[in-house]
Amino acid sequence: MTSATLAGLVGAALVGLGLYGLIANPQPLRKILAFNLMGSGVFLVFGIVARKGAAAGLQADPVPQAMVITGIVVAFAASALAVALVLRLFEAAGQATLDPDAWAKPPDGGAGAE
Amino acid sequence: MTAGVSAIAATAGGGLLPLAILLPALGVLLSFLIGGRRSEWIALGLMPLELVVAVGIAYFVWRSGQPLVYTLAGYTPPLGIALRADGFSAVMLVTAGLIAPAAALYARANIATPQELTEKRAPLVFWTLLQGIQAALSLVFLGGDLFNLYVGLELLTFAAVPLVSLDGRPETVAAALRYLLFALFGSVFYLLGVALLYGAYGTLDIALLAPLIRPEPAVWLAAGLMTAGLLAKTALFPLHLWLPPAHANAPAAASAVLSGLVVKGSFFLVVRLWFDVLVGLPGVIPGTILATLGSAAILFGSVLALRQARLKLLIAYSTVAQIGYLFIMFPLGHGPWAADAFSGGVMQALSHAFAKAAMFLSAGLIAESVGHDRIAELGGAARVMPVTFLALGLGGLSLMGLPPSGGFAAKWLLMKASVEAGQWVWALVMAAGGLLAGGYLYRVLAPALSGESPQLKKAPARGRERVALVLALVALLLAFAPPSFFAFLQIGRPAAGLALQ
Amino acid sequence: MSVLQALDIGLAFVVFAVAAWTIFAHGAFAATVGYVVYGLLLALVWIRLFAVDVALTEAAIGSGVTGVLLISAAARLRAAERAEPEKSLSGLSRLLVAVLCAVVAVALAGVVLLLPEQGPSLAPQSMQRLPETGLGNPVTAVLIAYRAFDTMLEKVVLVLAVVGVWSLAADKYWGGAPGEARAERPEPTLAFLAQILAPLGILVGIHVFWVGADEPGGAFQGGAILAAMWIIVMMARLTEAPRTNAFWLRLALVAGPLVFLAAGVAGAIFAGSFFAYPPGFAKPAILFIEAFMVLSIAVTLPMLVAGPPRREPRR
Amino acid sequence: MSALAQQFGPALLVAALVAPLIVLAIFLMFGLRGPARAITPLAAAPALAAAAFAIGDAPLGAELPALRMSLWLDRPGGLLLLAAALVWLIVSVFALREGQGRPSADRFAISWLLTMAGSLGVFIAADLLTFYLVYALVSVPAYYLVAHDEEAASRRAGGVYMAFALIGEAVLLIAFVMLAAGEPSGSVQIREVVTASVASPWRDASLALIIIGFGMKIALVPLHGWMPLTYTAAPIPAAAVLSGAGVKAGVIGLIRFLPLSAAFPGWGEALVWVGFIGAFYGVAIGVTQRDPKTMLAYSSVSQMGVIAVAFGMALASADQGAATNVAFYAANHVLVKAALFLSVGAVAALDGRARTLALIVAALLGLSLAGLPLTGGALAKLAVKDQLGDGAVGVASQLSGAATTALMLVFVMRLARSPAAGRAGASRSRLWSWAALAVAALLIPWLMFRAVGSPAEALDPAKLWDTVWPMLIGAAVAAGVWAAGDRLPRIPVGDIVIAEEAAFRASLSLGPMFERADRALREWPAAGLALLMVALALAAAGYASR
Repeated sequence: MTSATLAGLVGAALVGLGLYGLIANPQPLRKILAFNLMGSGVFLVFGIVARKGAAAGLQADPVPQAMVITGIVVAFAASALAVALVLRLFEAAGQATLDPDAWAKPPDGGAGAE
Repeated sequence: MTAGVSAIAATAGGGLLPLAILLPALGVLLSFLIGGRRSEWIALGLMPLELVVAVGIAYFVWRSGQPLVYTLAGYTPPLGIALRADGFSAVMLVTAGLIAPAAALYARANIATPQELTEKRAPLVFWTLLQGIQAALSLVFLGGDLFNLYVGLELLTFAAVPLVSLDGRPETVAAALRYLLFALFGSVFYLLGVALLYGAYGTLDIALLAPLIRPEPAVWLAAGLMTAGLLAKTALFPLHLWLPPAHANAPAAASAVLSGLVVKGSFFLVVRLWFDVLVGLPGVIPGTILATLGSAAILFGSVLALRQARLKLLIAYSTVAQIGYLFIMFPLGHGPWAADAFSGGVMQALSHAFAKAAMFLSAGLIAESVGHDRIAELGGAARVMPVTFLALGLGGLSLMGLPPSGGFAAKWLLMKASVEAGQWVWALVMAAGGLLAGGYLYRVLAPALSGESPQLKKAPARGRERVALVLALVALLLAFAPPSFFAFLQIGRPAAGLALQ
Repeated sequence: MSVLQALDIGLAFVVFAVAAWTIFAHGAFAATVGYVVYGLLLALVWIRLFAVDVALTEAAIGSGVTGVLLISAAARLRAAERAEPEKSLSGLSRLLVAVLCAVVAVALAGVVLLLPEQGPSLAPQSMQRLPETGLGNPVTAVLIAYRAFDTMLEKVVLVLAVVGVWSLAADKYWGGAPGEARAERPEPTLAFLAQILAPLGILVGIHVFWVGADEPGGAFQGGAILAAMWIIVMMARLTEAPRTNAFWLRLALVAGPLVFLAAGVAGAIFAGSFFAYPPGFAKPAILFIEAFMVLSIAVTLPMLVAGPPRREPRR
Repeated sequence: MSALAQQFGPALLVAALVAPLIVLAIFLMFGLRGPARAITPLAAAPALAAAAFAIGDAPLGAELPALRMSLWLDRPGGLLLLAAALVWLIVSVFALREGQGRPSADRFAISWLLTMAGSLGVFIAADLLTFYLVYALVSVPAYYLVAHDEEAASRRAGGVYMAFALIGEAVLLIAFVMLAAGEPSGSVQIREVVTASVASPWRDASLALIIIGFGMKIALVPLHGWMPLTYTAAPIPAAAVLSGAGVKAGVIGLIRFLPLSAAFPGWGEALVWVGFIGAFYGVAIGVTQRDPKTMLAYSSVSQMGVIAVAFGMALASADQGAATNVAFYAANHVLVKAALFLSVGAVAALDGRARTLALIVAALLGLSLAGLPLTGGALAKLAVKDQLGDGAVGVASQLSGAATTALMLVFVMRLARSPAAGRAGASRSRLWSWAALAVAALLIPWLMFRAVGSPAEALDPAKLWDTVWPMLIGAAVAAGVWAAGDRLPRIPVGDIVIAEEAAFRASLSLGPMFERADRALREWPAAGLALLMVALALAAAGYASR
């Protein structure tokens, strides 16, 4: 078993773990964590794809590597926005939950929408 | 490979393609950099240019009868990135180029920087992100590389989410968070599919990928993951959890863009995926799954719309239903009826974009003028703001699929294709959907036409009413699209789809 | 089994275990700490995949900056965690979720194993066109030349993220600075660390960026290291975050994408294609663009970590 | 004449369709409401002229390729259009003037003009899409004609009307789609798709949907519940145009869409049965009603039953000539029924000798429906005689004449007893319109009959007896009913519509169920699971369909 194949298996397992966390963990922050985990699993899949594309004197195909770098930055930006939303929610409402029932408020029409 | 070569070489007018993306991107950067009132001016100044570019792209596509192609940086795919515009891209670009300025004109009145401030939060965010949405949509409509499209999708999500929570109330923040998290969930799925396709074929360029695709496990897993990810962003039932609160709570101008355009972005990519990338595969069973979800969306969304107490939520649930119609085209992609089905799907995307934008803008005017949007207390309101309700009603006409409207044309084509393909069950669902749409509109319009009129806090501004009305009229005018328009939509469709059966 | 293979298997096992910890740990804070460790281990995996550029990025951004972001959020949310016992799933639905996730993971593993050992690759083409760019590192060439369009747009994504984070400020704080005010007496240990680490880090960051043209490294990694230094300094409360209406800040945030975009348009004029570089001028042009990208990344990441404005702007 | 028709025909057809819309455009221009109201009657004039050409001469046709519309007017269409345009013209003289200044009057006028455009348009639409458009136009805006006075009863009637109209639209849409799909060349011309439908795989399905869809419009029992409710609630001018002209959209629909080029004995027979049930059911319920307007509505139910019988016979025997005959029968009904509704208003407004005169006119009109010799009704009976024949169907139809006689006599007696509202209830122009329409209803059929046969036939004494004996029976029945007085059962207006409304309300309880399901599906874990399942299902489906 090559290290690339092993990494691919780890990637698949990470995707599974992240998925589970994203679906089953109730707190939004844990979901963000799980999203990052799942994302890194996906990046690992890119990684083994790159490794299997070793050619022309390179140990790995540079194109998927560049995509992973772009992906990591995007994932960070997403986490930052999500964390800001969670914190803002916590500040404004004293709770940070995705439970829709928690927000069942009397309708007011959004007329005050800025 | 010869087809691939012609799809890679740059074509006349191709230079417009990057411009369609770069102009609004430049607008984002400048609006944010300079800030204040000028962010609005930059947006309003660039929008006509962007529309000209979109129309120019449509013109070149029409003149050549071929997709427009542009190779970026001089590196041909698979190493580099190509942009492509076919008939469908071109009409979607023009649609976005019309609806975004309409929303902008409408928003000028209530999302403006007051004189006494140099800069205010909501206006800066709105004007910057509105241009972000335009850039993202252009990229989604033109992108020819699956990873480049991923960047486009993320751009779209990042621009759309903060608009939901623009007014800062906790429930809007919660709605935005749900939207973001679910959309990210979808993004990861999409990206995973991209990784698998690259691993299998070593390219992500759509035109190069299509002839390589073979029915093998990697492809099917990638197709399932990418489609599901895109559906999450499109809010196709039962993945609609985020849409009603997000679209109902955003400011009206943002709702119009979110409901009219943003969900169409990811839908567009589902079409790209199944009609351009996976075109050589037997797609009837997956297509049937998509259409089944679409049918469920039509019935479920419409019934839920009937039950809403607030106008904006009603309209949001009607979006859930209308998204369903978009997916009826998928099992009808192979056979002599494929062209009709495709045209019907596109027509639905267009007419819903205009009609829904008109309806959200009208609903915003109603909420502002009456002070709330509780349907039960809107009795007689049509008497004091007739133009607003006219726009709402005409938009509704298109949703119901009554002629003359783009919605009718869409339904007609889709129903005809369904019947011809022997899949008449979709036709029944669509007819029922029209009926239910009639029901929820009746619930709003019938009381509004009669009874004591409410006291208005302020009369709706003429100009803003007209914006909504013009959008609704465009949705109606689509009914008169000539046959050459439908031929235009077929530009760039691989003929393979017709041959396969 | 060679030693290296044994190490690989051990590493895989540890990575998986730590990942599971971040998902199943009881407290959010513990989980986020686990995530930072996980990120560092993952960087090792990337090195084993011969993707050093990715390893650097993963360590700096995936583990480092993201870790700071999540840990500080977890710390602030501790109160919430105690206050409300979240609705959690019943055992049966947990099982269902677990089974389906396992199905996805197994299907994915199967497909990954089925991929050909010698897969399709763009490595030859990347190397073939590398001389035109004047660069030695093909990954940098992909980022800045072959797929420059992706990279430029991804910078716009970062700007949108900043706008999105700032949009969550209260109206009265708009234009003000995020985060805490500069302390009279900075946090002693952190301040000590910052004073030692920061100058060093800045040098390392610039070095990583500079060598990135030919060796592993580049604008992302260098910028991220610089960003990390600024974050540490801010966390030590040696400086405070800048006001969000400061023109220099906005300029620094958009400089990278703006210069990149301008260069792209210039390419259309001078090199015949958007984002193309004129032959012979490629390397200086690329370094010029990258310099602004480093600046923007170094400023953007800390601002994203700092969150929305929380103080009134000075008049 | 022919050359003239060739030259001006197309323009005339287009003018017939757009004239009401032009008036509407003028009306919507601020400040021109008064003039627009004044010229509304003229909006029906082009249609009238076109109809005259088409009856007296060759069919007219027009193509509007830019709008992808095609128009066509043949003799059956012409007969119906003539009658409908006449009714719209005469009733419009007063309908829009009354109630000016009330806030609802403007919206009433808009609905009026839209309905008028649709009502005149259905007779000249030649392709499926145009037909569907004008059919929607004659159905949907009329909601406001029914509901505009905002009484609870009108709102209820408007709601029921709308429900039937929209369901009918949906049914017809599916039928039209099937017809279009069955035409191999892709044409949407009605004549072509109907001809092709005989050989199409969706032949029976589309035929069934056509009969149901248009059956709802003409209130074919058991699809009739909305009609009594609507006409009772609607103001008199609205009831007059809807019962006269509006309903005939269904008749022209059947004329255009029933494939009479081939024999469908099964479908024909079924239609005959349904028609007869309607013809007698309408009368049976009608005589128990107290409100003269309701009775007129039930009379329409009954008359449309007779028309369905004629269609059924034609469908069973592939009788292509039936279209003109049925159209004549229906055209007579247009004029008479509209005049009868105006009579209800006139009788209420008049007193003394004038009231007596009005009652006599109402009686004449009513008996015309039963086929009273020398009236248009006698000609109408004559026109469809070929279809009904002399056998059992013929006898049954004569008996339906008896039933109509009874219903109309009871109607006149109820009308005579109805309270007088005084002259305030009707403007002078309303009375003039009534008089003009009554005269037209009695005379115009004689002019139109030449399109069908020789008027001399109607004066044949032998045939006179055929119509007179059922009327005598009918008179006897009427006397019996009148004697029964209050012992008649009180049947609610719209009879089975009560059950239908109850069923509708019961279906509303499904709503909360959907809401609960929605709430459950929108829980995060549920949605996440759904996302996983969709991904796996799509992948598996692709894998399975290798």
